[in-house]
Amino acid sequence: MKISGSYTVPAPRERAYQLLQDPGILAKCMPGTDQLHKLAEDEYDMKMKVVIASIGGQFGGKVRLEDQHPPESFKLIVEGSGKIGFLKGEGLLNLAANGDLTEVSFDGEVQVGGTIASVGQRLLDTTAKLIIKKFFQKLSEVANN
Amino acid sequence: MTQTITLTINGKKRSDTVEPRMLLIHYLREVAGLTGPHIACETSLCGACTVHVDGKAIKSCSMFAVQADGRNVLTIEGLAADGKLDPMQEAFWNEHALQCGFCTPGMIMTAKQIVERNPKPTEEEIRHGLEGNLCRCTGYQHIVNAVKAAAAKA
Amino acid sequence: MATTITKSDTLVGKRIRRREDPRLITGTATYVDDIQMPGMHHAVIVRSPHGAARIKRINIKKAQELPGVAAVFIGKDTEKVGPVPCGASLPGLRVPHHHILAIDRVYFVGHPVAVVVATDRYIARDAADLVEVDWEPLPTVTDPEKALAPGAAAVHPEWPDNTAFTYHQEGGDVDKAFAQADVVVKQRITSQRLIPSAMETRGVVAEWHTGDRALTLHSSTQIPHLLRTILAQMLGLEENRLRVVTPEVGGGFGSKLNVYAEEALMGFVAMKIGKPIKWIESRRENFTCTIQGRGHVDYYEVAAKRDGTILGIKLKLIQDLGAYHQLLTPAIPTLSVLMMPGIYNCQNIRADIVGVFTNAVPTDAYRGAGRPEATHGIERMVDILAAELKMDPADIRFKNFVSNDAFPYATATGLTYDSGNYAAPLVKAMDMVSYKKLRQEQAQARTDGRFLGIGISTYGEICALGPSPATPAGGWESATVKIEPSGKVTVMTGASPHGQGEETTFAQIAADELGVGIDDVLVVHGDTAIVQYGIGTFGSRATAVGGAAMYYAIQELKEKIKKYGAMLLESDNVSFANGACVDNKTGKSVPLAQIAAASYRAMKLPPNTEPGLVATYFWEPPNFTFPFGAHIVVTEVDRETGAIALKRYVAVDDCGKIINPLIVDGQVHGGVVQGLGQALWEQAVYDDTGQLITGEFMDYALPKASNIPWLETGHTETPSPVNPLGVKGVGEAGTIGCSPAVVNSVVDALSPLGVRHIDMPMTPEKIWNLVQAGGKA
Amino acid sequence: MIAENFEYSAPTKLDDALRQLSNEDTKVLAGGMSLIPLMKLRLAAPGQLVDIGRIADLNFIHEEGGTLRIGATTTHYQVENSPLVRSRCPLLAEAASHIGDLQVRNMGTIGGSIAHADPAADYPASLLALEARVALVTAKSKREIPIADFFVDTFTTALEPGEIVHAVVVPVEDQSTGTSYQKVLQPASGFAIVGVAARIRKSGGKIAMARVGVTGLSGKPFRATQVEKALEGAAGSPSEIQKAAALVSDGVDANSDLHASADYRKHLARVYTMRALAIALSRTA
Repeated sequence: MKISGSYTVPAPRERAYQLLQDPGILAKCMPGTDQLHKLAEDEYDMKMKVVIASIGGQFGGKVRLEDQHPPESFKLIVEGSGKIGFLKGEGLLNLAANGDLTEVSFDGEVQVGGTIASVGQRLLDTTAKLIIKKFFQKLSEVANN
Repeated sequence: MTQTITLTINGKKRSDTVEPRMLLIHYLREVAGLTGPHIACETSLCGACTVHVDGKAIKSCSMFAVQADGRNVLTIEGLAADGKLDPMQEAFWNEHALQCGFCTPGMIMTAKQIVERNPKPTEEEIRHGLEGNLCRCTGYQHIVNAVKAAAAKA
Repeated sequence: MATTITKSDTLVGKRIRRREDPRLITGTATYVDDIQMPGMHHAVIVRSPHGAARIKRINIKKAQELPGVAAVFIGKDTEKVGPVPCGASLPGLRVPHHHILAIDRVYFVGHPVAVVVATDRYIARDAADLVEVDWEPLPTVTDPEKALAPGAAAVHPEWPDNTAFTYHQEGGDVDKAFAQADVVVKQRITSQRLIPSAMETRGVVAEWHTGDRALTLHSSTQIPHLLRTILAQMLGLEENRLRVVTPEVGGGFGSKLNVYAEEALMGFVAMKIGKPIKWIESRRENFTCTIQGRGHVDYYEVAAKRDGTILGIKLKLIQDLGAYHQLLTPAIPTLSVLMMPGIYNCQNIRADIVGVFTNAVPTDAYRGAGRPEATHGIERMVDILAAELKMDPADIRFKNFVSNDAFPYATATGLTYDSGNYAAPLVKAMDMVSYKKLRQEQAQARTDGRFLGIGISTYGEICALGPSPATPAGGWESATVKIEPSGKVTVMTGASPHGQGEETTFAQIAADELGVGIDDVLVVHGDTAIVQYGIGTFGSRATAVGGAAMYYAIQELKEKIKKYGAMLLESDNVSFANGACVDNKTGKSVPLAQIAAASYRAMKLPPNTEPGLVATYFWEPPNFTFPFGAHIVVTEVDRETGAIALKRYVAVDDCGKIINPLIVDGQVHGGVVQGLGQALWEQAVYDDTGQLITGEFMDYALPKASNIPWLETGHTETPSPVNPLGVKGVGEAGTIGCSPAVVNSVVDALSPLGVRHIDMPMTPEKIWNLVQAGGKA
Repeated sequence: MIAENFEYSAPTKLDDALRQLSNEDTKVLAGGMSLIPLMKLRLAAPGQLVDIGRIADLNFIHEEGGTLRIGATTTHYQVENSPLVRSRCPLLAEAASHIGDLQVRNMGTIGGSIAHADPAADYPASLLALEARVALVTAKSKREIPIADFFVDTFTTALEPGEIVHAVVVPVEDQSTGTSYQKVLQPASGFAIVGVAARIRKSGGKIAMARVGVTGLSGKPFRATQVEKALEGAAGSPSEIQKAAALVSDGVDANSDLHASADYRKHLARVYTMRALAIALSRTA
């Protein structure tokens, strides 16, 4: 499934970029994630509990940052698996300065497998959008603080 | 994590201790020994498990047995009284409304509810009423005929 | 409405309500999941969530430790069992070794890797979640055409071209035909992958009798005897110590015409744990792990004269096989090739099949098995040709039908069509829809800007599978007919049914032949300990082959009955009719029950005659049978939304002699609706990584009562000369005739836009896009 | 198809139920038509279920001060067939008749449906068009909010922890109002690909009031206010309706799935808005 979109983050580009590279901040913004443990340079161990209304599942996996071109772009890779299936998301994030704000646009692909893939088709698109929206909402909160 | 439930099934009262997660369909089939209602999907779409609870046709795969505590359950096994078939069963037989028979118990229970609520259903009303019951064999036409025939007899 | 029978009536040809129904409508029939045994354990299978992956490690410790878990087995434990067999043989066929549990690598989503055995199914399900598999995902390919492209991921590393086989067949002089043609039409036509979706999923109960070293295995299968022969080999058991029982079967449609890994696996588990074991397939497993149907990409070329005479047909057929061969996987597309000329007199054909491995569950026989694809292809091509030549689609068909005086008719593909009157059903169907008037209505609708379509398909199919040399495992069928000492008749057939109503139709035939009441006949099937042997129910063969075997067994019995009758009547001139032997001179008679009693009591025996009245007959059919028919569908497309309304559906089928019209109508209705499913809604959609994204009834749309039209059926009856009953078979006809009629109808509706072909399923969005693009999408 | 284990209680008093909702791992079970299938697939695994199905005080339909108050556990079947709903608020009865199937309508409840907030559920379109309100209750407090504020996002509502839907409150319909719910059915699941509820009142030959609720099109149901505005004051000619309906998808981030792309959904929304409006208009007095 292809996903793309853009959000405005209330921080200048350099800061927005820094925030997005910070595992502590990423953990805060990724719904259901408490912390990221460093495995290697730009690679973190992740535990995520996704809960959207009644639907919930725990995923364990990795978060990786690649192809960094500060402060313009980088690649974010999230891989997780759990009882209800697995997911792999890979996206290129582009940051464009807009005065004191930053326009973060992303373009990527999400792949899911297991139960969520075979029974959740109708809801994947809306759910993915919701998770991304929550991520950026949280990021904005963090940026404002 | 078990609870005791008491319910009346096909006129007979019984009590059992079950896990809350036990589905009514599993309870009926495996505890009460009533294997007429069937399991054919897991997303509440096929209706093969349809039984009546307090007079309402429901999918027993989408109800926990504990939810049926204290209630009246009617399954396909409870329809024929004293060896005499229910008019809906008779109509399904006469009209060749079944082939492999797997969806049939649920189909008959839904069909009964359709006619209970609407004694003279049109073809369209019958088809709308059967939306929650899948049949892969018959193409539904003989089922529609059977519901009409049973309604005409009532 | 069923008919009430009085004893003097002939039963064959009557609308008799089914004798299997009382147990089914009262909920007292026994399907596999209804079986309970003392000490029975339950199995849940752990499966791959990946389309392809290496298994780096499996940790079963946590699962083993859950209270109630009796055992957990992985691939290494079952290494010696199997492999899952491919029964089809083709020159140069590549056959991957198909372990019952994957050992180090998986090839499709749903590939089994471990089995958890526990005292109840809830615990087994919980324990399955505790099996930890460390996967290394590998590249995948799910589209058969992409799989053939250079650089595609290799499904099996040993065969990087993903090609399991190629197959070529040619008849007549195709190059000459194309050289002489006034017109050549070409089209790529697909038949999408489908989920058979029997309402009862698969299920197995296996019980190991330790003292006897014998296994009883209950399975929801179409082929109990073949299953037994093959499973015995897979499990290393002596065949006579394996009993396969087929209880009530909740639909098959080809998906239970197979030998599955899980059947052997449950046999293995039962032998290991020494307790009865039950495995019931979940619906999601049924979607991802039971065989699927179709999966064709066909490239057609048809050469014709300007007057519409078809001269030659070329077909390049790409068959999506999936990751393995199941029992008949590679044979299915060869059936398409056999039927590629349809019922048209075309003696020049060329076909090339490429069988392609993909990271998906195998395809295999699904209602029609190869013939719906062939019929869809030729019937679409004939319509495309008619449009090209501006001919009426009915006229072009009449022009090309094999003529009535040409039977038996040898086709360019090596078959001999038994009998036919191909114009008759089309004439009847056109009459039923008032074809001429309908075309006028269409012309008016078009001037009003409405998209009204009329679609015809005239099909022929190959049934009564079939002569043994032409089938993978024997094409005969057997029956034992036993007249009990009381005169009651027991028929044991090897063609074990699953909804077709043979307990009724066979009883009708037997009762007529023996002159007894239908209630005096009991038809028994589905237990290898009771029924001598058999091939099974598939390919619309049960009545035409199994019924014929029973017929011949009865003829043998009749001879013996007459000998006993002659002895009892002390006459040398007796005949047997209406359930009694009659002395043709004196008119004295002795009823069957008395004859039967005498034969078992055996106080006195006729010369050279043994006691008892039992006959077994193994019948080898000399040929297939070839039913045919015509379907006409009227549709209207909603210009605004692309939604298709089915306004009329007329099906006229000729399945030879009709034993029970009620049952034949039921078969046609069910078949047609499965065809509608393919034409309009159903499609197994895989993403590139091998995930089946239509993996439940939430996303895979089976036809419902509310979205199908009233079906108008009619029949013509052209008896088959192949068997003594004159029957041909009707189980698959509806499906075969349906899909091209519906597509032809919608293409006809949109033809003012220049639309020439639409691939299935014809979803509203697809149609809307076509309308938006003015037919050019 | 076996759920993970959980603890279960079925209080008969609302207060008892509310007291049991303190834990975040606790879910309310109403009809179960959304929750139980998810639990069977293990996509949901609450530790505790509080079944509110036995609380008699939650199952009611009554008229009060120009509104109909419909209790949370009132089933779709009850709503569809209630003479009161059919006469006072026919749109809601019409919407209920489209939900799921006969068996689902027998079990599924209005409170459960809206609390689940499935973006393709049928009720929300009508409830938005009706400008319904939702009565919410906790062990300590009560509040009533507009339905538009209740639906926050995909599967997300304004329900606070410990809070449940007590009732849905819909205005009694003026007899001159015409309403209609039109739905494109997803052929497998029966959910709405797009569903449009229209509500129109005319006065002096002009459209005095138009309300349009849309479900299935985007991540949450919404009121198509731009369509409503375009209609108010219009005579209701086919071309006016077409023009107004064309606005329904403007600026909408439409859902896209296997069954309908975003573009097609937007198109269907326009066509079905037109159809719902035309039927509603034909039903005005």
